[in-house]
Amino acid sequence: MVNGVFEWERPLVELENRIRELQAFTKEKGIDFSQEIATLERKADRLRAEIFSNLTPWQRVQLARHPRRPTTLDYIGMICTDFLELSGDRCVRNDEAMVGGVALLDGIPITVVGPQKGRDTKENIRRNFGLPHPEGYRKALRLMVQAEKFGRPILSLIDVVGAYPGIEAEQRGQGVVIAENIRRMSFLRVPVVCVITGEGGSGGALAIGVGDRVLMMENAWYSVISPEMCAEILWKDTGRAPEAAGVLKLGARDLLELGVIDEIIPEPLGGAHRDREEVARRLKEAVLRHLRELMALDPDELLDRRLKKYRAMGRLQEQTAERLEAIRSGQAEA
Amino acid sequence: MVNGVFEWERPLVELENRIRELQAFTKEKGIDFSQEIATLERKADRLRAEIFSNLTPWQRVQLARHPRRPTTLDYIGMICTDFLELSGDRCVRNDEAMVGGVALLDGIPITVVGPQKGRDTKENIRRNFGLPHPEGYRKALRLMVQAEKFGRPILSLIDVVGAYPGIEAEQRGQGVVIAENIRRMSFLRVPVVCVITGEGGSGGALAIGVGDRVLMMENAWYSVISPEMCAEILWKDTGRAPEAAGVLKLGARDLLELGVIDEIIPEPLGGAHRDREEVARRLKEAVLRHLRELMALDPDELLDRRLKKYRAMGRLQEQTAERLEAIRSGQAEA
Amino acid sequence: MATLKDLFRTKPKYVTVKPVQGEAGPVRPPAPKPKEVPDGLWAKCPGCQSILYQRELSKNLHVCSRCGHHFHVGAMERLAQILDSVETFEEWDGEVATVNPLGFPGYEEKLARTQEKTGLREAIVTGVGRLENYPVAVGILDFAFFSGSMGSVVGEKLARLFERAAERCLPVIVVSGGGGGARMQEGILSLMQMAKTCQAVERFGRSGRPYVSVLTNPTMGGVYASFASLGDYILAEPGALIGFAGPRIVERTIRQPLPSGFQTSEFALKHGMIDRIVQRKELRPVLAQILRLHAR
Amino acid sequence: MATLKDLFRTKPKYVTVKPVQGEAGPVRPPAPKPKEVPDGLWAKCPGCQSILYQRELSKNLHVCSRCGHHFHVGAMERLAQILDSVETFEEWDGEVATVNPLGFPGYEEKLARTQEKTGLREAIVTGVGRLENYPVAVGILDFAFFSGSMGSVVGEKLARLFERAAERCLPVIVVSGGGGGARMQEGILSLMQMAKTCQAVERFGRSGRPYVSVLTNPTMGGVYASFASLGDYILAEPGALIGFAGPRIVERTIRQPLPSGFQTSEFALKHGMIDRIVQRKELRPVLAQILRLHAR
Ligand SMILES: [Zn+2]
Ligand SMILES: [Zn+2]
Repeated sequence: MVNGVFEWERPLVELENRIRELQAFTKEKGIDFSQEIATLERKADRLRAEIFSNLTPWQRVQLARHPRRPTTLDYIGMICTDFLELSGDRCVRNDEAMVGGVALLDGIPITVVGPQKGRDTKENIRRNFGLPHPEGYRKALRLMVQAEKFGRPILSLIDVVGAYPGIEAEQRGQGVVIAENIRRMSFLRVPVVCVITGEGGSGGALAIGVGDRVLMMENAWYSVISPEMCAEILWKDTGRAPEAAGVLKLGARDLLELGVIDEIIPEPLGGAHRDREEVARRLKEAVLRHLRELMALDPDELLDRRLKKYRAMGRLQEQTAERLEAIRSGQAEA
Repeated sequence: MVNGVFEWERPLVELENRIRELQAFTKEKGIDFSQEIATLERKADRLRAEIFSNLTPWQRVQLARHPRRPTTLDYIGMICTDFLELSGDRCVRNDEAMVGGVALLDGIPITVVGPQKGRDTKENIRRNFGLPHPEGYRKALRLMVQAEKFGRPILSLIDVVGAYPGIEAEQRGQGVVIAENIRRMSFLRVPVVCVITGEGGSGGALAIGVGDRVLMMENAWYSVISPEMCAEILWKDTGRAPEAAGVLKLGARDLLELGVIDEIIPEPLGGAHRDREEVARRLKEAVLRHLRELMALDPDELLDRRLKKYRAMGRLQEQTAERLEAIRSGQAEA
Repeated sequence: MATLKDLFRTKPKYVTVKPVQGEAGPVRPPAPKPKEVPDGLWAKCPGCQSILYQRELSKNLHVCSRCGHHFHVGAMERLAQILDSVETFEEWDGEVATVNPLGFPGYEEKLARTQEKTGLREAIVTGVGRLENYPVAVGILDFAFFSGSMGSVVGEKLARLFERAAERCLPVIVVSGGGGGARMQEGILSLMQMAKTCQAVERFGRSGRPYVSVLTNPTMGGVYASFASLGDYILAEPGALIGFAGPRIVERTIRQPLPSGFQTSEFALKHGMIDRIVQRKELRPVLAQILRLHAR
Repeated sequence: MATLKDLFRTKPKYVTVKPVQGEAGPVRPPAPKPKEVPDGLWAKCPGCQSILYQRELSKNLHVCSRCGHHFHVGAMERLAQILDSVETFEEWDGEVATVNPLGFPGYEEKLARTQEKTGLREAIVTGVGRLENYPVAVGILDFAFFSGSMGSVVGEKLARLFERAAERCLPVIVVSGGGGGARMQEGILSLMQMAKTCQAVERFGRSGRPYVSVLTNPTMGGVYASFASLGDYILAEPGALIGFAGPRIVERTIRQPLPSGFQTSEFALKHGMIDRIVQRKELRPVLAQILRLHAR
């Protein structure tokens, strides 16, 4: 990628630049290029559809990692009002790789949490490139438990390569904190809507990703392992990550089919960064629709459905007649 | 103090040593000193009563700090069977200044926690002289919450000068952890019996000291501030700690009168270290008696009584007729 | 009908008869007199050593216009800063008076002197007022009174604040400005107020209304290790001393100089103990935002 | 009456029809064949490089008599070590078989090869047995099978273990020996087993019966970050590798060598993540003690 442009989208970007130049020229010099512009725009539309309509899994992974892709705080800013950011795990540290707080979503008080990548190098250092330590997960959980106390629904915006693999993170129990988060989040007595907005890397994503509804942006990815690490394990070659992205079935459509997510939030052709306001609008609409449905349920019903959903996840095969009988008669769960 | 002997008990200790010498002599040489021994023993009894029956508050503080006074693990070993020590706060560290685990007390499974002083220099270093960090309090709370899960009563054995006043302890929220422990402990739905066995130093003691019953060894002390620090504040002279011990009303009898403790466990004349087995027997008897009473209550009743007890603590004065009327008619709490 | 004496006999641990003060009723102090602000026209800033004109300082909410140092403010002035108007404030339990439960030498005399000097009856003022028109229960500790330390009366007034707020479904704001920790003169009974207030906070929490704890300079010891740490939202003024053990005790224990910034608000934020640092002029808007997020 | 096909249609996410193995029924492996112990009379200890006589090693519970190194043991041998007798063990859900939900290249073949080599059908054996005569539900992960990683079958068998134990009021012991983390070949479905097992543990917890998690070498990744960390009691064999991120990944991330002892059982104990380190020969007595403390 050069200047935020991938090799495979370069012809389109060059065409778009050309159109912008002509438009500027028209404005400055007053010469009418409208016909030429119209022609080029038709061509651009064709090219855009051609390039972006059949993205490979790896191309989507690249879009999910685009440096101009909206981050958690960007989305919060675009979909919420009155955001009050809250800090700290009351235990060790305030981890800036994870943000969270209370805000109004269309007038509804919600708690919102999510990992936060830096939007420039300086911020990336402060935010550890969006890779949370145990403190970050503990902060998120603290805020979610606070939401439960006040009966507030929760929105978890997920964009994380993974939990930080460092010495201190291991010392302070990265594994334990992920397990604790999953356990506690599973039993929160308020609606929880999770959205994989960008990257959904393994346990580091699931630690804030157990919800009544899990939505996913069209170009986001969500996987048990990153394509690079998968390639390393399979072929001892991280260069084959594009291939690995294919076999891992980490795209939104695959996950919908596997029953792991509930809805895909469409992105503008070419990725969320190409029209941030539009993608935020769609995100807000989808989240609100699900939240309103969930807020109508009583907490016992909510919990019951949430647990049933996860209980049914996985695929396997059994050969005993007994077990089949049990499933048919509804005696067996899921 | 020299060799575990205080100046004010020296005449007695010397007499006791003399008696032991004569007894040994009798045994070795076969010469009969029984009459001399009997005389000396009568004299020792008189002296013992004289010295130990009217201990000053400061002398009791000294006894509470006696290096041979039984520690938490000593008591657990003497009153429990099947002790399974458990470790860690699942967050930062295993603090060896605080111990805890599950054990049987007369066949009843209980959770037992308490700060642990070292019994020699090496152990003292490992156990930070019995001064817990936040991790220690978090460990104790974790074990108490586990006890609640399994419906097990809790015994908290308290012997702590205070929460450790260090840089890391402050970084990791010594104040927050004490507040959290007090809050959570107050609402545990299982019986909680606390015993101040030695020193009860301020918030560091209260953090494991909220219970349905709080018992206290005869020579233990329990105060909002150590006599030394009180003397420093009042007179800029820690040397006047003996005086401060007097004004602070930190002894068992004072605390019983103030309604802060429920029972005094008598110690053998001269302090718990003079007859460890006997003092353990008395401790066990008292704890069991209270636990059995509390185990008969249902959790709501238990909690209600516990909260009422603490709600009434403190002394003050109001002059409105209204308030007095409210108290009389039982409208006001406590 | 029971006589006064009978009443006291049934509640011996709670009410005693020896009054410290002769006259009851809420006391409205004429003006706060924090230690840092000497009487007179001028004040010296401990942050930057500037000499500041008192009237300007007061207009600027007692924040140094040069370096941003936050001076102590008294309970009544704090109320004026955060409430819509002090006139809407209705004081609670102003008649609760302090006794000397341990017979601690000199306590009565020091109490009387402090009451005389500050115009306050105790280290806390509690009551109900309005903030951006939201009704809210408020408790303000005053550093000028026994360093804002917690004895039986402070604990009791806080407990009643939370109880009454729960009954009336009000949010609670407590400004620990500044909690000097325990009231040594009340010994173990002061320690027990930590338990009492923590329990009051938790019971209040079941009402579903929020509790905002505001930490100002200094919030230490038993105040920090109880109700002040248990806010649903914990805000702190910049540069406040916040911690459990006093810095001198820590220094003496570790036998080395303390790192710079130790136990400040910024330290507490970095280590995850508070939610936000809020400049004094932002305190009222942030409190209003929290109330708005919890509006019913 | 519904046909088989109809049944599957109503539960499409759960059961698929493509079998990986032809024949069902519990499989009892003849003997464990952990990687570290090559076939033959002798084994080399990775701890002290000694050459050890296999029969002696086996008698010593596969612990090196020279340096105390704990070798891997297979699921069935582990059962034999901790239960009163393997004869009392009744296997549960042995018929649950693995499929290839993502169509991951080579998964079926690798599964078949592994099953052939180990005599196991999957990486976990679950069931009920007796320990000091206490009935107890037991799950044992086997490192020899896909490094003991968690796919749909492991997650499902664990969930059923906890469910059935709750129904029958049994304590649960799970030996994560050794959890290689996620089953990459099942992709996101492997990740979802973390949620499924954590939820199963929590629901089981409401039965009031204890869950003992025993960590053996290695317990990493998704196994460590789910059910293995949620034991009421967490024991670990000495010297086991315990952590979330693999040591090589940590090393690559921080770009410096790892401190010695990083991510060992001793490291986990020091940092408060486990309750006790238990020598293999002490495992059975300690488990018995826990069961005794929870006897009804
Ligand atoms: Zn200044
Ligand atoms: Zn060896």
